[in-house]
Amino acid sequence: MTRMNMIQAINSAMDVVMERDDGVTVLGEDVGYFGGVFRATAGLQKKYGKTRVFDAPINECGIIGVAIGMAAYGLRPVPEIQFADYIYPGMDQLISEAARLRYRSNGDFTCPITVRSPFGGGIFGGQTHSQSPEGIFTHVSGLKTVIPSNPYDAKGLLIAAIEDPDPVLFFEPKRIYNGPFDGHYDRPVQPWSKHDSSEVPEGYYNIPLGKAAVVRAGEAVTILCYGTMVHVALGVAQESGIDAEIIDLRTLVPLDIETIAASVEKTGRCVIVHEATRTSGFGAELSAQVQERCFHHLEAPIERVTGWDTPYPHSLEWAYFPGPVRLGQALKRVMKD
Amino acid sequence: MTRMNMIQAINSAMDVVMERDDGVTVLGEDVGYFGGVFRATAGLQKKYGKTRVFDAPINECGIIGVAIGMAAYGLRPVPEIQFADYIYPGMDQLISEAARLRYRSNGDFTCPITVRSPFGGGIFGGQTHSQSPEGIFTHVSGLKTVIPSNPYDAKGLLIAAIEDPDPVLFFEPKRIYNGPFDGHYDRPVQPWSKHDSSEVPEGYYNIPLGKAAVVRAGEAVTILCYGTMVHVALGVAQESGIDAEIIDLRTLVPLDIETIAASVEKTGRCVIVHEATRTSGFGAELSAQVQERCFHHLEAPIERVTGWDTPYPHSLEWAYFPGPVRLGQALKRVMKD
Amino acid sequence: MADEPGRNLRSLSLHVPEPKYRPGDKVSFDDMPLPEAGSVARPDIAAAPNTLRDYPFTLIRVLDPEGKAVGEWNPRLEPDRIRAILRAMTLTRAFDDRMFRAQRQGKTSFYMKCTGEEAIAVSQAFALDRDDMCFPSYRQQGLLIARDWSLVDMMCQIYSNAGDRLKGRQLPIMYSAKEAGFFSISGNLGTQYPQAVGWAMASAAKGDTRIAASWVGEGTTAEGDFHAACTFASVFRAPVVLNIVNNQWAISSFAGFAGGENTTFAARGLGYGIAALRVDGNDALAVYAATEWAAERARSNHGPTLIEHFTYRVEAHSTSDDPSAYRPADEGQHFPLGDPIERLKTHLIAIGEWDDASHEALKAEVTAQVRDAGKEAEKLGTLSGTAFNHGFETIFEDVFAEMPPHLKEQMEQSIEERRVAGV
Amino acid sequence: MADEPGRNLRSLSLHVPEPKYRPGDKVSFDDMPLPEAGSVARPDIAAAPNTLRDYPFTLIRVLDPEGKAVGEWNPRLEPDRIRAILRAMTLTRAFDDRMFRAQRQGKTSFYMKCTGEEAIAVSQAFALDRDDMCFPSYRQQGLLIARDWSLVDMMCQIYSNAGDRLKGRQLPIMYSAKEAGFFSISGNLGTQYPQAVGWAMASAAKGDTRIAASWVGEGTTAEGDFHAACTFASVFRAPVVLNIVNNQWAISSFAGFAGGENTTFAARGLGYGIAALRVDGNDALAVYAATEWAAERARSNHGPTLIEHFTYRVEAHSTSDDPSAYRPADEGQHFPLGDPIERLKTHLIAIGEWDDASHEALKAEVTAQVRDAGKEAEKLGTLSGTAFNHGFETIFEDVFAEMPPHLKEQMEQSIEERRVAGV
Ligand SMILES: Cc1ncc(C[n+]2csc(CCOP(=O)(O)OP(=O)(O)O)c2C)c(N)n1
Ligand SMILES: Cc1ncc(C[n+]2csc(CCOP(=O)(O)OP(=O)(O)O)c2C)c(N)n1
Ligand SMILES: [Mg+2]
Ligand SMILES: [Mg+2]
Repeated sequence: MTRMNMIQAINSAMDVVMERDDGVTVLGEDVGYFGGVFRATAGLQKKYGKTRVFDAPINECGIIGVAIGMAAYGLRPVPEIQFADYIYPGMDQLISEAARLRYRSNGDFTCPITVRSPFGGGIFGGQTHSQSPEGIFTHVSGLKTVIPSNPYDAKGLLIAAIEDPDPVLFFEPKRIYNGPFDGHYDRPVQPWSKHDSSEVPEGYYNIPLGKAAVVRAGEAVTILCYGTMVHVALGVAQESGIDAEIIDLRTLVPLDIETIAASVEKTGRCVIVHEATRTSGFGAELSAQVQERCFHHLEAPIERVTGWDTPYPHSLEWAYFPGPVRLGQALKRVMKD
Repeated sequence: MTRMNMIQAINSAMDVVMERDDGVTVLGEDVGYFGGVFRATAGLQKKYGKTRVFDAPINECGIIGVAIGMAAYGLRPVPEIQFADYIYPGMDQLISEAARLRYRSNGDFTCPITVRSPFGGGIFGGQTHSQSPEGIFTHVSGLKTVIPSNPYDAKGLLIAAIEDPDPVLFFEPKRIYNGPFDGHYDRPVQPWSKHDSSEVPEGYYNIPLGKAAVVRAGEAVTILCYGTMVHVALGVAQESGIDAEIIDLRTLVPLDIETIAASVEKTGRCVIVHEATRTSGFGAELSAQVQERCFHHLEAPIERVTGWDTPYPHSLEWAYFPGPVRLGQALKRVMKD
Repeated sequence: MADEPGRNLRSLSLHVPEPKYRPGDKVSFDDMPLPEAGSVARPDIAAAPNTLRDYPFTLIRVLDPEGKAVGEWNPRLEPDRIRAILRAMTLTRAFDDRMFRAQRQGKTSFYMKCTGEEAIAVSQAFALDRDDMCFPSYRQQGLLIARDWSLVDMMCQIYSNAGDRLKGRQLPIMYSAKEAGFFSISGNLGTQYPQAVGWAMASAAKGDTRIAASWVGEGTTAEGDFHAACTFASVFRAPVVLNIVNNQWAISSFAGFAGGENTTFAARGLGYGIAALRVDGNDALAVYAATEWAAERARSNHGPTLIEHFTYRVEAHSTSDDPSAYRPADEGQHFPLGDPIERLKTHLIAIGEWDDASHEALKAEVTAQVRDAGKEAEKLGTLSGTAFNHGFETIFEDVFAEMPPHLKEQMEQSIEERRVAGV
Repeated sequence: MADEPGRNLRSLSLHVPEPKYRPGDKVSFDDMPLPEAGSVARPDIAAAPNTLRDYPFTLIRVLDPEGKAVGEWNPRLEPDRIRAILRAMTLTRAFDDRMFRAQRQGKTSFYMKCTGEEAIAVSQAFALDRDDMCFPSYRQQGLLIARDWSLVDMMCQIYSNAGDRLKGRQLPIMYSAKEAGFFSISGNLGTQYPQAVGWAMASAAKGDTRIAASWVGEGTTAEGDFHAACTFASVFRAPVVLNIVNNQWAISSFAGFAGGENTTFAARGLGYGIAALRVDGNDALAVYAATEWAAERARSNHGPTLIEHFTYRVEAHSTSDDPSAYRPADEGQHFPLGDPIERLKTHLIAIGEWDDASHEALKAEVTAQVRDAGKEAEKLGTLSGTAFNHGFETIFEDVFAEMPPHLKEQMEQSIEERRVAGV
């Protein structure tokens, strides 16, 4: 065990898998010699050589497309998209190709790629360095979507993602790379080293995809969240004294609806939190499924606490961000009913 | 008034607007001399000349990107994407550019483009000629999404879309281009000429975006649908004798939640139908909003009747398609509660 | 700024390409520049791309008008090998003809012919190694046929029938045959191009000896995937043969809408510093020679080659298309490069290795072969709108390696639905 | 197939580009081929692209080592005009310096300099007409400055302050200034390129006289948007000047990762049959001349031109970057094309139209101008993590022309939230 922040944990995950499987190949803009603009791939080129860790031309369609071809050859590519906001040029390769290959070829060809990409705001990145596009990918059959909320999970889930036989989108909440963030932007941030979940084994382990984690047990209301929002939820629960059960989804697709439904059946109330714009965000799917399964247990409407249906503004990002006030008010409303 | 099928109505809409506004410019693969693979632009190049109606290179990113530039110049481009399945290479231009231009430039530049694209299955088109990607676009702030279900609406909505000052996705349910389809694939299809909604004025009119239509009044359950599914819903209501209120959304964003909520408050039950894959489809958003607004009126869980979370299969397309059986069973379940 | 007040500027005007001939026009290709067979030199396979800058602007041809094979590009194949190529081309055409008719008879939903383009896929399959990996578009059925893939297997795919390995999931002709080194065809144009480059990069990274090849139509060169592929191929000197089949048309759009008015498609290679050849696509020996050159180049770590195959789409784009609406019906007859099968036949006759009788016998033989395969395939069913040739559970399989709970649930729902519907 | 059993094939290997120098290496550009100033002929603006195929492989230079303007490309500008260009370049550098410091002082979140590249945007702004439309990337602040755009306005945008016309919505330096013919900058690389082509096509379709210009970095040429733009520009002969600013680096990736090892970036034009020039980007007069040529060509309906500006990114990619991690700190000092401001100054002195004293005075003047503008801008606020310079309602405005109900509802919720939070 050693202390790692999210970046170190992610780096360690790639290191461990690259050591075990020489098909694992990392490519992306600036990931090679430099080690990535967030340093997630630092040291890997030096250790595994230029043909296993290399810079790519600035072409996200090519990065994904080439990774698919490598996967068809038999490798396990781990392409990085520098910011999730820049994944759109690679969308067709992801949706029409990576996601469909096993199906359309009846398993003749498969696509075990893991697309890593930092996402989310709260770093004054403006509208093209802050987006949370995960909802889009959850609509695409054939893709898995994974989002960790702490170093321990990040490493375990990334290892599982890379080892998964199918394409996985692995979105990394960049706001919490260096420390958890409870949404109080005006307070100093604690580094990960102060947190239990930064105790990370140096070697191999994995966290199976498709399993949520109950990060706080509670009786009064269920909060569904992932990534940065897990910490906002934990903070609000603590500050408000509301006995919330907080579920960190970890994997969006396939979703651990069992754990979710069990919790909502117990609490009778549900609040969903994500940073992405509201309309047709993953919160909509969660809300739909929860009411489908738990209708007769619900004592109040399910609430969604989300980013607004606007681009992510630069200077007013804290007015966009679904922080403690927004979540706190929603919890109050849900508890009132 | 004259009888038109959907294609003719769509063609007429472009004709009428091109006549009134010489900024309206049509571009896309095969739309020029040939008039489009579905003939939607037939005759327009001859009438308005090659610089207002022209074929484009096969590059959807370029088709949208060039249209955005034309719009910034002051034109009103109407790009066609030959099949909605091929819109993904143009995604970045749509999401990062068209949708954001007004906002990020504070109105300095705007983007009044209308992207027309045939979508949906039921024509044995296999997985790349059958998709319904509308849900994805409803998640993108700054885009409007419009889907007509009959010739009269198609013309009125398309005129409104082209005249709208912002980017609009106009998805055309290709299964009903020539006649409505109730999902009974084993019965002969009626042409539009047998239907009232094929009575279409030859000249100008519009149907405001953002307004749903109650296409069948009823008391027992509300069915939310759009495009081809409107006809499936009408068919099932008639066959089953269930007194369903059927709402044709017409515009997905901005959504006419008032009309929807009023209906569900009256019926207390709600079934949502779409052809797109279920997870994170627009049905999720509808379900979430309905339960947010009508929680205390709901007598049964809201049900979603959708395509499966798989690619659209070629030969088993009727097993994928959310037809009368799937909808009928869902209605039964909802009515039972 | 440069503007002087009152400067009298001319109005701009927009150029919109127009093909030379539309329905009703009299067709002539007399002014098409056609270098003579044998006139182009064959460079060393290790030649640096910057020494090859003229190649995109000529046309490599081996067969002269009398059917003799001439010049440095003559691949000097054994007669047996040439006959094998001729046979595969003839078989491909017979296959196309039968499957086209099958579609017209309602046995399937869709078909696409490669008539007039058979030399390309077939000769290339012969020039490549059997285990080189092909990333085709939808008009390279000749690859499978040249690699002796089962016609019955192909037909079952076209019929989406019980014998279809792809379980009826894919549109007809969207084959996948890993064993034949034939990648799963996509409906989205051009996506296979960067994938081929990625496969080739992986092969190189692993010190393998296999190379990759890919095909797009001239219309598809406009797609972003083409640029992605060429950029990556150039940067990483990937061992890949990138083919552009310039058959002059992309559905109703002539090659001018892909940039063909201003330069050749082979010239695209110049932009990336990639070696690029332009070949008479109806000359099976020229296609063979260019492919062999490119393959050896790639295999010797000299990097990618882009090959433009100049040809003509003789038939409709697909069974959904009617070209008489946008081009003269007789345009193809005037196209000066002739029919690739006839040309190879003439060559074999010219060198005394073939005669009309053997050719008729060959045609009869391949027709019979296709007919027999057709009968066998049809035993396993054809596509019909109401019959379901595969169990409903197959819709849910292979979305992922392991079926997740939500798909299991949906699968059960669909099986229940089938029961209720009684289908 | 071609494989003979037992054929002994060599292993493939993957080529991964590597820059010549990494931190710690001794830098020398002595072997960089640099054609002499004046050595390149200037073709007619109507010349057909296929007569221009050598231009991508040379370098148009006007200023010789002594600062004399030589050769056919000498634009023969009036001294006043050259001084105006020099002034705008110097002002651009002063602006960059101050804004960089402002970022370091915590007054904003982000900044990007164009040090060493000033000749490009500035000279080009002078060579274009004032109403020609520019679609820049993030490193063409020189366009706005050369067009006398308000520095205060630019700074307010950088500070996201009360005076920011864009209401703090955009990342610093992502200006939009329609009045200055300056398109809204996007964070997504390359997207403006096809938009510029579309704008130019619209201008041509409407019989207008205005042309468009756009800029991307050499790294960005790899994006699909670049290909889309070039394809449409070629097909429709759009009146557009497409610029590639090859400053050798794309964040930490040297130009080889965009294909620069194998050919020039100007050569990309050859692939599309587009006229393409390669210019000494640190030579303001060469940049002017090439741009003037391309603009006149476009304005005379002879279609697009691609211009590669060969230069060097002297500073970090942005305030978020530290180049010492990936390239030698002194690499820029060895770059043989010198500093564009120094070179233009030397020229003016050489022709007797400038001296060191005037230059010092100019520097002092522009520094003061920037300082004054800075003070005025700061009066309207700077960016800070906790102060909100714009009303919360501004988040919801301009998503659409008319605010739809769901945004009105969210707006009210956000205003209520602000009240509760007391910020
Ligand atoms: C991304 C995408 N856009 C559009 C289409 C529709 N489409 C199918 S084939 C075709 C024409 C392709 O022409 P070309 O590349 O020349 O190939 P050819 O058919 O001539 O062999 C088009 C536009 C598609 N399949 N995929
Ligand atoms: C679509 C997209 N992908 C990646 C990025 C991240 N990014 C920002 S600048 C940059 C490098 C661009 O280099 P170049 O085009 O050479 O321009 P320069 O910075 O040298 O002026 C990258 C990769 C982005 N902004 N957009
Ligand atoms: Mg073609
Ligand atoms: Mg650069």
